[in-house]
Amino acid sequence: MARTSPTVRVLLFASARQAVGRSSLDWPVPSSGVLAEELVRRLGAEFPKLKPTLRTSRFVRNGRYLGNGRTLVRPGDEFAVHPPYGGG
Amino acid sequence: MARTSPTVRVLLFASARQAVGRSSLDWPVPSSGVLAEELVRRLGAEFPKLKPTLRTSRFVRNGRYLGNGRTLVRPGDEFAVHPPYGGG
Amino acid sequence: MTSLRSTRRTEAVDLPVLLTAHPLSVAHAMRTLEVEGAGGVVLFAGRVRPGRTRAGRVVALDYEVHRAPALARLQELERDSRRRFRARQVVLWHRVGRLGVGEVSVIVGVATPHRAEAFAAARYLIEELKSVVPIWKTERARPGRRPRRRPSRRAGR
Amino acid sequence: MTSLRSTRRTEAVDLPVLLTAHPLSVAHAMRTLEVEGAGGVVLFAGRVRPGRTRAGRVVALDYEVHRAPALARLQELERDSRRRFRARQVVLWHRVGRLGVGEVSVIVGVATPHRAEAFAAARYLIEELKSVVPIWKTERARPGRRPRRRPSRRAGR
Repeated sequence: MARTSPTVRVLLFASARQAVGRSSLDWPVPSSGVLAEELVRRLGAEFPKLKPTLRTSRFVRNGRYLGNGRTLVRPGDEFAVHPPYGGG
Repeated sequence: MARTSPTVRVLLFASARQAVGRSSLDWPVPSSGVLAEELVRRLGAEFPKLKPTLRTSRFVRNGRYLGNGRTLVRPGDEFAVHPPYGGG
Repeated sequence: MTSLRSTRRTEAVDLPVLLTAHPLSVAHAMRTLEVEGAGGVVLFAGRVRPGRTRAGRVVALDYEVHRAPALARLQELERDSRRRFRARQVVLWHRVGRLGVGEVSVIVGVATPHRAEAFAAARYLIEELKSVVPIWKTERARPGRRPRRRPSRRAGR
Repeated sequence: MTSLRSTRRTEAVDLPVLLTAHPLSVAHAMRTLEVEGAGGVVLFAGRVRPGRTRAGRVVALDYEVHRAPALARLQELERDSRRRFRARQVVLWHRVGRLGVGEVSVIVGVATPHRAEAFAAARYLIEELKSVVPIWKTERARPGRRPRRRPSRRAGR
Protein backbone atom coordinates (compact mmCIF):
# COMPACT_ATOMS: atom_id res chain seq x y z
CA MET A 1 0.00 0.00 0.00
CA ALA A 2 2.82 2.45 0.89
CA ARG A 3 4.26 2.03 -2.58
CA THR A 4 1.23 3.50 -4.23
CA SER A 5 0.69 6.41 -1.81
CA PRO A 6 1.14 9.79 -3.55
CA THR A 7 4.68 11.15 -3.29
CA VAL A 8 6.87 14.05 -4.40
CA ARG A 9 10.38 13.34 -5.64
CA VAL A 10 12.64 15.50 -3.47
CA LEU A 11 16.15 16.13 -4.89
CA LEU A 12 18.90 17.06 -2.45
CA PHE A 13 22.19 18.60 -3.52
CA ALA A 14 25.49 19.39 -1.82
CA SER A 15 25.00 20.37 1.85
CA ALA A 16 21.32 19.29 1.68
CA ARG A 17 22.37 15.86 0.44
CA GLN A 18 25.03 15.63 3.14
CA ALA A 19 22.56 16.64 5.90
CA VAL A 20 20.05 13.96 4.91
CA GLY A 21 22.55 11.34 3.78
CA ARG A 22 20.68 10.76 0.52
CA SER A 23 20.45 12.52 -2.82
CA SER A 24 16.69 11.98 -3.21
CA LEU A 25 13.58 11.09 -1.26
CA ASP A 26 10.09 9.95 -2.23
CA TRP A 27 8.15 12.17 0.15
CA PRO A 28 4.51 11.37 0.85
CA VAL A 29 2.01 14.19 0.23
CA PRO A 30 -1.79 14.45 0.21
CA SER A 31 -3.25 13.62 -3.18
CA SER A 32 -4.46 17.23 -3.33
CA GLY A 33 -0.84 18.43 -3.00
CA VAL A 34 0.98 20.61 -0.46
CA LEU A 35 2.21 24.20 -0.43
CA ALA A 36 5.96 24.49 -1.03
CA GLU A 37 6.48 26.32 2.29
CA GLU A 38 4.69 23.52 4.14
CA LEU A 39 6.76 20.86 2.37
CA VAL A 40 9.95 22.70 3.33
CA ARG A 41 8.78 22.99 6.95
CA ARG A 42 8.09 19.25 7.14
CA LEU A 43 11.44 18.36 5.62
CA GLY A 44 13.12 20.51 8.28
CA ALA A 45 11.10 18.81 11.02
CA GLU A 46 12.07 15.35 9.77
CA PHE A 47 15.76 16.21 9.25
CA PRO A 48 16.90 18.81 11.84
CA LYS A 49 20.40 18.89 10.31
CA LEU A 50 18.82 20.08 7.07
CA LYS A 51 17.29 23.21 8.63
CA PRO A 52 20.26 25.60 8.24
CA THR A 53 20.61 24.65 4.60
CA LEU A 54 16.88 25.12 3.94
CA ARG A 55 17.11 28.71 5.19
CA THR A 56 19.63 29.65 2.48
CA SER A 57 18.34 27.44 -0.32
CA ARG A 58 16.37 28.12 -3.47
CA PHE A 59 13.65 25.66 -4.48
CA VAL A 60 12.91 24.32 -7.92
CA ARG A 61 9.67 22.58 -8.87
CA ASN A 62 9.78 20.63 -12.13
CA GLY A 63 12.73 22.68 -13.32
CA ARG A 64 11.23 26.09 -12.47
CA TYR A 65 12.48 28.29 -9.67
CA LEU A 66 9.86 29.18 -7.06
CA GLY A 67 9.30 32.86 -6.42
CA ASN A 68 7.59 32.21 -3.09
CA GLY A 69 6.33 29.38 -0.89
CA ARG A 70 2.68 29.58 -2.04
CA THR A 71 3.19 27.27 -5.01
CA LEU A 72 1.29 24.00 -4.80
CA VAL A 73 3.47 20.92 -5.07
CA ARG A 74 1.51 17.92 -6.37
CA PRO A 75 2.09 14.18 -6.34
CA GLY A 76 4.52 13.19 -9.08
CA ASP A 77 6.28 16.58 -9.02
CA GLU A 78 10.03 16.93 -8.68
CA PHE A 79 11.00 19.31 -5.88
CA ALA A 80 14.69 20.25 -5.67
CA VAL A 81 16.55 21.87 -2.78
CA HIS A 82 19.33 24.13 -4.11
CA PRO A 83 21.85 25.33 -1.53
CA PRO A 84 23.96 28.33 -2.63
CA TYR A 85 25.79 27.53 -5.85
CA GLY A 86 29.49 26.98 -6.16
CA GLY A 87 30.40 26.15 -9.72
CA GLY A 88 33.44 27.37 -11.57
CA MET B 1 85.00 58.49 -50.41
CA ALA B 2 81.27 58.73 -49.67
CA ARG B 3 81.29 55.17 -48.49
CA THR B 4 83.58 55.90 -45.60
CA SER B 5 81.95 59.17 -44.49
CA PRO B 6 80.45 58.92 -40.98
CA THR B 7 76.80 57.89 -41.00
CA VAL B 8 73.91 57.07 -38.71
CA ARG B 9 71.71 54.09 -39.55
CA VAL B 10 68.17 55.49 -39.67
CA LEU B 11 65.39 52.90 -39.36
CA LEU B 12 61.97 53.81 -40.73
CA PHE B 13 58.80 51.92 -39.84
CA ALA B 14 55.21 51.91 -41.07
CA SER B 15 54.11 55.40 -42.22
CA ALA B 16 57.71 56.67 -41.96
CA ARG B 17 58.87 53.87 -44.26
CA GLN B 18 56.02 54.58 -46.67
CA ALA B 19 56.78 58.33 -46.74
CA VAL B 20 60.46 57.76 -47.60
CA GLY B 21 59.99 54.65 -49.70
CA ARG B 22 62.74 52.81 -47.82
CA SER B 23 63.02 51.00 -44.51
CA SER B 24 66.48 52.34 -43.68
CA LEU B 25 68.95 55.06 -44.62
CA ASP B 26 72.64 55.59 -44.01
CA TRP B 27 72.49 59.25 -43.08
CA PRO B 28 75.71 61.31 -43.12
CA VAL B 29 76.53 63.12 -39.89
CA PRO B 30 79.53 65.07 -38.64
CA SER B 31 82.09 62.84 -36.98
CA SER B 32 81.36 64.72 -33.74
CA GLY B 33 77.71 63.63 -33.96
CA VAL B 34 74.43 65.55 -34.18
CA LEU B 35 71.65 66.36 -31.73
CA ALA B 36 68.59 64.16 -32.20
CA GLU B 37 66.32 67.18 -32.76
CA GLU B 38 68.64 68.44 -35.50
CA LEU B 39 68.74 65.03 -37.15
CA VAL B 40 64.94 64.90 -37.12
CA ARG B 41 64.74 68.40 -38.60
CA ARG B 42 67.08 67.46 -41.43
CA LEU B 43 65.19 64.27 -42.20
CA GLY B 44 62.01 66.32 -42.47
CA ALA B 45 63.71 68.81 -44.78
CA GLU B 46 64.97 66.04 -47.04
CA PHE B 47 61.65 64.13 -47.10
CA PRO B 48 58.72 66.59 -46.83
CA LYS B 49 56.21 63.71 -46.85
CA LEU B 50 57.86 62.42 -43.68
CA LYS B 51 57.14 65.60 -41.69
CA PRO B 52 53.63 64.74 -40.41
CA THR B 53 54.85 61.35 -39.21
CA LEU B 54 57.88 62.87 -37.45
CA ARG B 55 55.58 65.11 -35.40
CA THR B 56 53.81 62.11 -33.85
CA SER B 57 56.75 59.72 -33.65
CA ARG B 58 58.94 58.51 -30.83
CA PHE B 59 62.67 58.13 -31.44
CA VAL B 60 64.91 55.30 -30.37
CA ARG B 61 68.69 55.49 -30.31
CA ASN B 62 70.47 52.16 -30.05
CA GLY B 63 67.37 50.55 -28.58
CA ARG B 64 66.70 53.28 -25.97
CA TYR B 65 63.81 55.69 -26.15
CA LEU B 66 64.79 59.35 -26.22
CA GLY B 67 63.27 61.55 -23.54
CA ASN B 68 64.05 64.73 -25.47
CA GLY B 69 65.84 65.98 -28.55
CA ARG B 70 69.08 66.95 -26.76
CA THR B 71 70.64 63.51 -27.04
CA LEU B 72 73.75 63.35 -29.19
CA VAL B 73 73.54 60.86 -32.04
CA ARG B 74 76.99 59.66 -33.14
CA PRO B 75 78.33 57.97 -36.25
CA GLY B 76 77.59 54.26 -36.14
CA ASP B 77 74.47 54.73 -34.00
CA GLU B 78 71.11 53.27 -34.93
CA PHE B 79 68.34 55.89 -34.91
CA ALA B 80 64.79 54.59 -35.29
CA VAL B 81 61.64 56.54 -36.15
CA HIS B 82 58.62 55.00 -34.40
CA PRO B 83 55.23 56.24 -35.60
CA PRO B 84 52.34 55.51 -33.21
CA TYR B 85 52.13 51.78 -32.51
CA GLY B 86 49.44 49.52 -33.79
CA GLY B 87 50.10 45.98 -32.68
CA GLY B 88 47.48 43.54 -31.53
CA MET C 1 44.92 21.53 -35.92
CA THR C 2 43.88 21.35 -39.54
CA SER C 3 43.03 17.68 -39.42
CA LEU C 4 40.92 18.19 -36.33
CA ARG C 5 39.14 21.16 -37.84
CA SER C 6 37.81 19.12 -40.70
CA THR C 7 35.76 17.09 -38.22
CA ARG C 8 34.67 19.94 -35.99
CA ARG C 9 31.06 20.07 -37.12
CA THR C 10 30.49 16.58 -35.78
CA GLU C 11 32.05 17.14 -32.37
CA ALA C 12 29.79 17.55 -29.39
CA VAL C 13 32.18 20.14 -27.98
CA ASP C 14 31.13 22.62 -30.65
CA LEU C 15 28.04 23.23 -28.56
CA PRO C 16 28.00 26.63 -26.84
CA VAL C 17 26.68 24.99 -23.66
CA LEU C 18 28.02 21.78 -22.22
CA LEU C 19 27.87 19.85 -18.94
CA THR C 20 30.07 16.80 -19.15
CA ALA C 21 31.92 14.23 -17.08
CA HIS C 22 34.68 14.16 -19.73
CA PRO C 23 37.80 16.33 -19.66
CA LEU C 24 37.42 19.79 -21.17
CA SER C 25 39.73 20.84 -23.98
CA VAL C 26 40.75 24.45 -24.25
CA ALA C 27 41.93 23.82 -27.80
CA HIS C 28 38.45 22.61 -28.79
CA ALA C 29 36.93 25.63 -27.09
CA MET C 30 39.11 27.95 -29.16
CA ARG C 31 38.12 26.19 -32.38
CA THR C 32 34.47 26.58 -31.42
CA LEU C 33 35.13 30.31 -31.05
CA GLU C 34 36.69 30.64 -34.51
CA VAL C 35 33.77 32.33 -36.19
CA GLU C 36 33.72 35.01 -38.83
CA GLY C 37 33.71 38.63 -37.79
CA ALA C 38 35.13 37.95 -34.36
CA GLY C 39 38.30 39.96 -33.91
CA GLY C 40 38.60 39.41 -30.19
CA VAL C 41 38.38 36.14 -28.32
CA VAL C 42 38.64 35.95 -24.55
CA LEU C 43 38.73 32.62 -22.82
CA PHE C 44 38.72 31.88 -19.12
CA ALA C 45 39.69 28.45 -17.82
CA GLY C 46 39.25 27.54 -14.17
CA ARG C 47 41.28 24.74 -12.69
CA VAL C 48 41.17 22.78 -9.46
CA ARG C 49 43.70 24.38 -7.18
CA PRO C 50 45.69 22.54 -4.55
CA GLY C 51 44.65 23.55 -1.06
CA ARG C 52 44.08 22.48 2.48
CA THR C 53 40.96 22.04 4.58
CA ARG C 54 40.66 21.04 8.20
CA ALA C 55 40.37 17.46 6.91
CA GLY C 56 43.75 17.63 5.20
CA ARG C 57 45.16 18.22 1.75
CA VAL C 58 42.61 18.68 -1.06
CA VAL C 59 43.11 15.89 -3.58
CA ALA C 60 39.95 16.29 -5.63
CA LEU C 61 36.72 18.22 -6.06
CA ASP C 62 33.37 16.56 -6.64
CA TYR C 63 31.09 18.68 -8.84
CA GLU C 64 27.34 18.06 -8.64
CA VAL C 65 24.81 19.50 -11.04
CA HIS C 66 21.05 19.69 -11.31
CA ARG C 67 21.17 19.12 -15.00
CA ALA C 68 17.93 20.42 -16.52
CA PRO C 69 17.80 23.80 -14.76
CA ALA C 70 21.58 24.17 -15.14
CA LEU C 71 21.36 23.76 -18.91
CA ALA C 72 18.42 26.16 -19.04
CA ARG C 73 20.39 28.78 -17.10
CA LEU C 74 23.48 28.34 -19.25
CA GLN C 75 21.40 28.78 -22.38
CA GLU C 76 19.90 31.96 -20.92
CA LEU C 77 23.43 33.24 -20.31
CA GLU C 78 24.39 32.42 -23.87
CA ARG C 79 21.42 34.38 -25.26
CA ASP C 80 22.18 37.19 -22.84
CA SER C 81 25.76 37.53 -24.03
CA ARG C 82 24.74 37.60 -27.68
CA ARG C 83 22.29 40.40 -26.95
CA ARG C 84 24.28 42.47 -24.45
CA PHE C 85 27.80 42.08 -25.80
CA ARG C 86 27.16 41.31 -29.47
CA ALA C 87 28.84 37.94 -28.94
CA ARG C 88 29.18 35.99 -32.18
CA GLN C 89 30.02 32.76 -30.43
CA VAL C 90 30.02 31.61 -26.83
CA VAL C 91 31.44 28.66 -24.92
CA LEU C 92 30.01 27.81 -21.50
CA TRP C 93 31.40 24.43 -20.57
CA HIS C 94 31.44 22.94 -17.11
CA ARG C 95 32.79 19.60 -16.09
CA VAL C 96 31.00 17.54 -13.43
CA GLY C 97 31.96 14.52 -11.36
CA ARG C 98 35.31 14.05 -9.63
CA LEU C 99 38.20 16.26 -10.73
CA GLY C 100 41.79 15.99 -9.60
CA VAL C 101 44.01 18.93 -8.71
CA GLY C 102 45.06 20.79 -11.86
CA GLU C 103 42.16 19.62 -14.01
CA VAL C 104 40.05 22.17 -15.89
CA SER C 105 36.62 22.53 -14.28
CA VAL C 106 35.17 25.31 -16.39
CA ILE C 107 35.77 27.08 -19.68
CA VAL C 108 34.07 30.34 -20.51
CA GLY C 109 34.86 31.78 -23.90
CA VAL C 110 33.43 34.51 -26.02
CA ALA C 111 34.12 35.83 -29.49
CA THR C 112 33.04 39.39 -30.23
CA PRO C 113 33.84 41.91 -32.98
CA HIS C 114 36.05 43.96 -30.62
CA ARG C 115 38.15 43.06 -27.64
CA ALA C 116 36.60 45.33 -25.02
CA GLU C 117 33.29 43.50 -25.38
CA ALA C 118 35.01 40.14 -25.27
CA PHE C 119 36.62 40.94 -21.91
CA ALA C 120 33.40 42.35 -20.47
CA ALA C 121 31.36 39.41 -21.69
CA ALA C 122 33.76 36.76 -20.40
CA ARG C 123 33.91 38.38 -16.98
CA TYR C 124 30.13 38.69 -16.84
CA LEU C 125 29.63 35.09 -17.90
CA ILE C 126 31.94 33.52 -15.33
CA GLU C 127 30.49 35.60 -12.49
CA GLU C 128 26.94 34.76 -13.54
CA LEU C 129 27.78 31.11 -14.06
CA LYS C 130 29.03 30.90 -10.49
CA SER C 131 26.01 32.60 -8.98
CA VAL C 132 22.98 31.41 -10.97
CA VAL C 133 23.80 27.95 -12.32
CA PRO C 134 22.96 24.99 -10.01
CA ILE C 135 26.41 23.45 -9.71
CA TRP C 136 28.08 22.63 -6.41
CA LYS C 137 31.52 21.48 -5.45
CA THR C 138 32.59 19.41 -2.48
CA GLU C 139 36.22 19.12 -1.48
CA ARG C 140 37.79 15.70 -1.09
CA ALA C 141 40.68 15.87 1.34
CA ARG C 142 43.25 13.34 2.43
CA PRO C 143 44.69 13.63 5.92
CA GLY C 144 48.40 14.11 5.61
CA ARG C 145 51.44 15.84 6.89
CA ARG C 146 51.32 19.58 6.77
CA PRO C 147 53.82 21.30 4.52
CA ARG C 148 57.30 21.18 6.01
CA ARG C 149 57.59 24.93 6.02
CA ARG C 150 54.96 25.15 8.77
CA PRO C 151 56.09 22.48 11.26
CA SER C 152 55.20 24.60 14.30
CA ARG C 153 51.47 24.29 13.59
CA ARG C 154 51.50 20.54 13.31
CA ALA C 155 51.14 19.70 16.97
CA GLY C 156 48.33 22.17 17.48
CA ARG C 157 45.62 20.14 15.71
CA MET D 1 47.68 16.74 -25.97
CA THR D 2 49.58 14.32 -23.79
CA SER D 3 52.07 13.44 -26.50
CA LEU D 4 52.76 17.10 -27.12
CA ARG D 5 53.16 17.83 -23.45
CA SER D 6 56.02 15.41 -23.07
CA THR D 7 58.08 17.57 -25.41
CA ARG D 8 56.98 20.93 -24.11
CA ARG D 9 60.21 21.86 -22.39
CA THR D 10 62.00 21.90 -25.73
CA GLU D 11 59.45 24.03 -27.57
CA ALA D 12 60.27 27.64 -28.24
CA VAL D 13 56.63 28.54 -27.65
CA ASP D 14 57.02 27.92 -23.94
CA LEU D 15 58.70 31.31 -23.76
CA PRO D 16 56.60 33.97 -22.07
CA VAL D 17 57.59 36.48 -24.75
CA LEU D 18 57.66 35.69 -28.43
CA LEU D 19 57.82 37.58 -31.74
CA THR D 20 57.55 35.17 -34.61
CA ALA D 21 56.70 34.87 -38.28
CA HIS D 22 55.18 31.42 -37.63
CA PRO D 23 51.51 30.77 -36.81
CA LEU D 24 50.57 31.13 -33.15
CA SER D 25 48.92 28.22 -31.39
CA VAL D 26 46.38 28.91 -28.68
CA ALA D 27 46.69 25.31 -27.51
CA HIS D 28 50.43 25.78 -26.95
CA ALA D 29 49.76 29.01 -25.13
CA MET D 30 47.39 27.24 -22.75
CA ARG D 31 49.95 24.53 -22.05
CA THR D 32 52.51 27.20 -21.28
CA LEU D 33 50.04 28.63 -18.75
CA GLU D 34 49.54 25.28 -16.99
CA VAL D 35 51.58 26.06 -13.91
CA GLU D 36 51.04 25.05 -10.33
CA GLY D 37 48.98 27.27 -8.09
CA ALA D 38 47.20 29.00 -10.92
CA GLY D 39 43.47 28.60 -10.46
CA GLY D 40 42.48 31.14 -13.07
CA VAL D 41 43.75 31.44 -16.60
CA VAL D 42 42.58 34.18 -18.94
CA LEU D 43 43.65 34.19 -22.54
CA PHE D 44 43.02 36.80 -25.20
CA ALA D 45 43.52 36.01 -28.86
CA GLY D 46 43.33 38.71 -31.49
CA ARG D 47 42.61 37.78 -35.07
CA VAL D 48 42.76 39.59 -38.40
CA ARG D 49 39.24 40.73 -39.12
CA PRO D 50 37.76 41.09 -42.56
CA GLY D 51 37.17 44.71 -43.44
CA ARG D 52 37.17 47.34 -46.12
CA THR D 53 39.36 50.33 -46.79
CA ARG D 54 39.07 52.90 -49.55
CA ALA D 55 41.42 50.67 -51.53
CA GLY D 56 39.04 47.72 -51.35
CA ARG D 57 38.56 44.58 -49.34
CA VAL D 58 41.22 43.82 -46.70
CA VAL D 59 42.87 40.52 -47.61
CA ALA D 60 45.87 40.63 -45.29
CA LEU D 61 47.72 42.65 -42.67
CA ASP D 62 51.46 43.20 -42.71
CA TYR D 63 52.93 43.43 -39.22
CA GLU D 64 56.27 45.18 -38.79
CA VAL D 65 58.32 45.12 -35.63
CA HIS D 66 61.41 46.84 -34.27
CA ARG D 67 62.62 43.68 -32.70
CA ALA D 68 65.09 44.59 -29.95
CA PRO D 69 63.04 47.33 -28.25
CA ALA D 70 59.85 45.31 -28.79
CA LEU D 71 61.29 42.31 -26.94
CA ALA D 72 62.56 44.59 -24.17
CA ARG D 73 59.11 46.16 -23.75
CA LEU D 74 57.39 42.78 -23.74
CA GLN D 75 59.77 41.53 -21.07
CA GLU D 76 59.04 44.63 -18.98
CA LEU D 77 55.33 43.88 -19.30
CA GLU D 78 55.93 40.31 -18.20
CA ARG D 79 57.80 41.44 -15.07
CA ASP D 80 55.14 44.04 -14.45
CA SER D 81 52.34 41.49 -14.49
CA ARG D 82 54.16 39.17 -12.12
CA ARG D 83 54.59 42.03 -9.66
CA ARG D 84 51.24 43.81 -9.98
CA PHE D 85 48.90 40.87 -10.50
CA ARG D 86 50.83 38.03 -8.87
CA ALA D 87 50.95 36.31 -12.26
CA ARG D 88 52.51 32.87 -12.05
CA GLN D 89 52.91 32.56 -15.79
CA VAL D 90 52.48 34.92 -18.71
CA VAL D 91 52.22 34.58 -22.47
CA LEU D 92 52.88 37.62 -24.66
CA TRP D 93 53.12 36.36 -28.19
CA HIS D 94 52.87 38.45 -31.33
CA ARG D 95 53.08 37.30 -34.88
CA VAL D 96 54.84 39.45 -37.49
CA GLY D 97 54.94 39.42 -41.28
CA ARG D 98 51.92 38.94 -43.53
CA LEU D 99 48.74 37.52 -41.98
CA GLY D 100 45.59 36.53 -43.80
CA VAL D 101 42.06 37.28 -42.61
CA GLY D 102 41.17 35.04 -39.67
CA GLU D 103 44.74 34.32 -38.58
CA VAL D 104 45.78 34.89 -34.97
CA SER D 105 47.99 37.97 -34.66
CA VAL D 106 48.42 38.11 -30.90
CA ILE D 107 47.96 35.94 -27.83
CA VAL D 108 48.00 37.40 -24.35
CA GLY D 109 47.57 34.91 -21.55
CA VAL D 110 48.01 35.01 -17.83
CA ALA D 111 47.74 32.47 -15.03
CA THR D 112 47.09 33.81 -11.54
CA PRO D 113 45.96 32.28 -8.25
CA HIS D 114 42.47 33.81 -8.57
CA ARG D 115 40.36 34.77 -11.54
CA ALA D 116 39.82 38.47 -10.79
CA GLU D 117 43.55 39.07 -11.12
CA ALA D 118 43.74 37.01 -14.29
CA PHE D 119 41.09 39.16 -15.98
CA ALA D 120 42.67 42.40 -14.80
CA ALA D 121 46.13 41.31 -15.87
CA ALA D 122 45.09 40.11 -19.32
CA ARG D 123 43.23 43.34 -19.99
CA TYR D 124 46.16 45.41 -18.80
CA LEU D 125 48.63 43.44 -20.89
CA ILE D 126 46.77 43.70 -24.18
CA GLU D 127 46.17 47.44 -23.76
CA GLU D 128 49.81 48.03 -22.85
CA LEU D 129 51.03 45.81 -25.65
CA LYS D 130 49.11 47.88 -28.17
CA SER D 131 50.36 51.21 -26.86
CA VAL D 132 53.99 50.68 -25.84
CA VAL D 133 55.38 47.88 -28.02
CA PRO D 134 56.89 48.95 -31.39
CA ILE D 135 54.70 46.89 -33.71
CA TRP D 136 52.78 48.32 -36.65
CA LYS D 137 50.24 46.94 -39.03
CA THR D 138 49.53 47.92 -42.61
CA GLU D 139 46.38 46.81 -44.40
CA ARG D 140 46.66 45.01 -47.70
CA ALA D 141 43.51 45.55 -49.71
CA ARG D 142 42.29 44.15 -53.00
CA PRO D 143 39.98 46.28 -55.11
CA GLY D 144 36.73 44.43 -55.56
CA ARG D 145 33.01 44.64 -55.70
CA ARG D 146 31.33 46.07 -52.66
CA PRO D 147 28.99 43.78 -50.76
CA ARG D 148 25.74 43.32 -52.64
CA ARG D 149 23.70 44.61 -49.73
CA ARG D 150 25.02 48.15 -50.31
CA PRO D 151 24.68 48.55 -54.08
CA SER D 152 23.59 52.18 -53.83
CA ARG D 153 27.03 53.29 -52.62
CA ARG D 154 28.91 51.60 -55.44
CA ALA D 155 28.74 54.36 -57.99
CA GLY D 156 29.81 57.00 -55.51
CA ARG D 157 33.48 56.05 -55.33
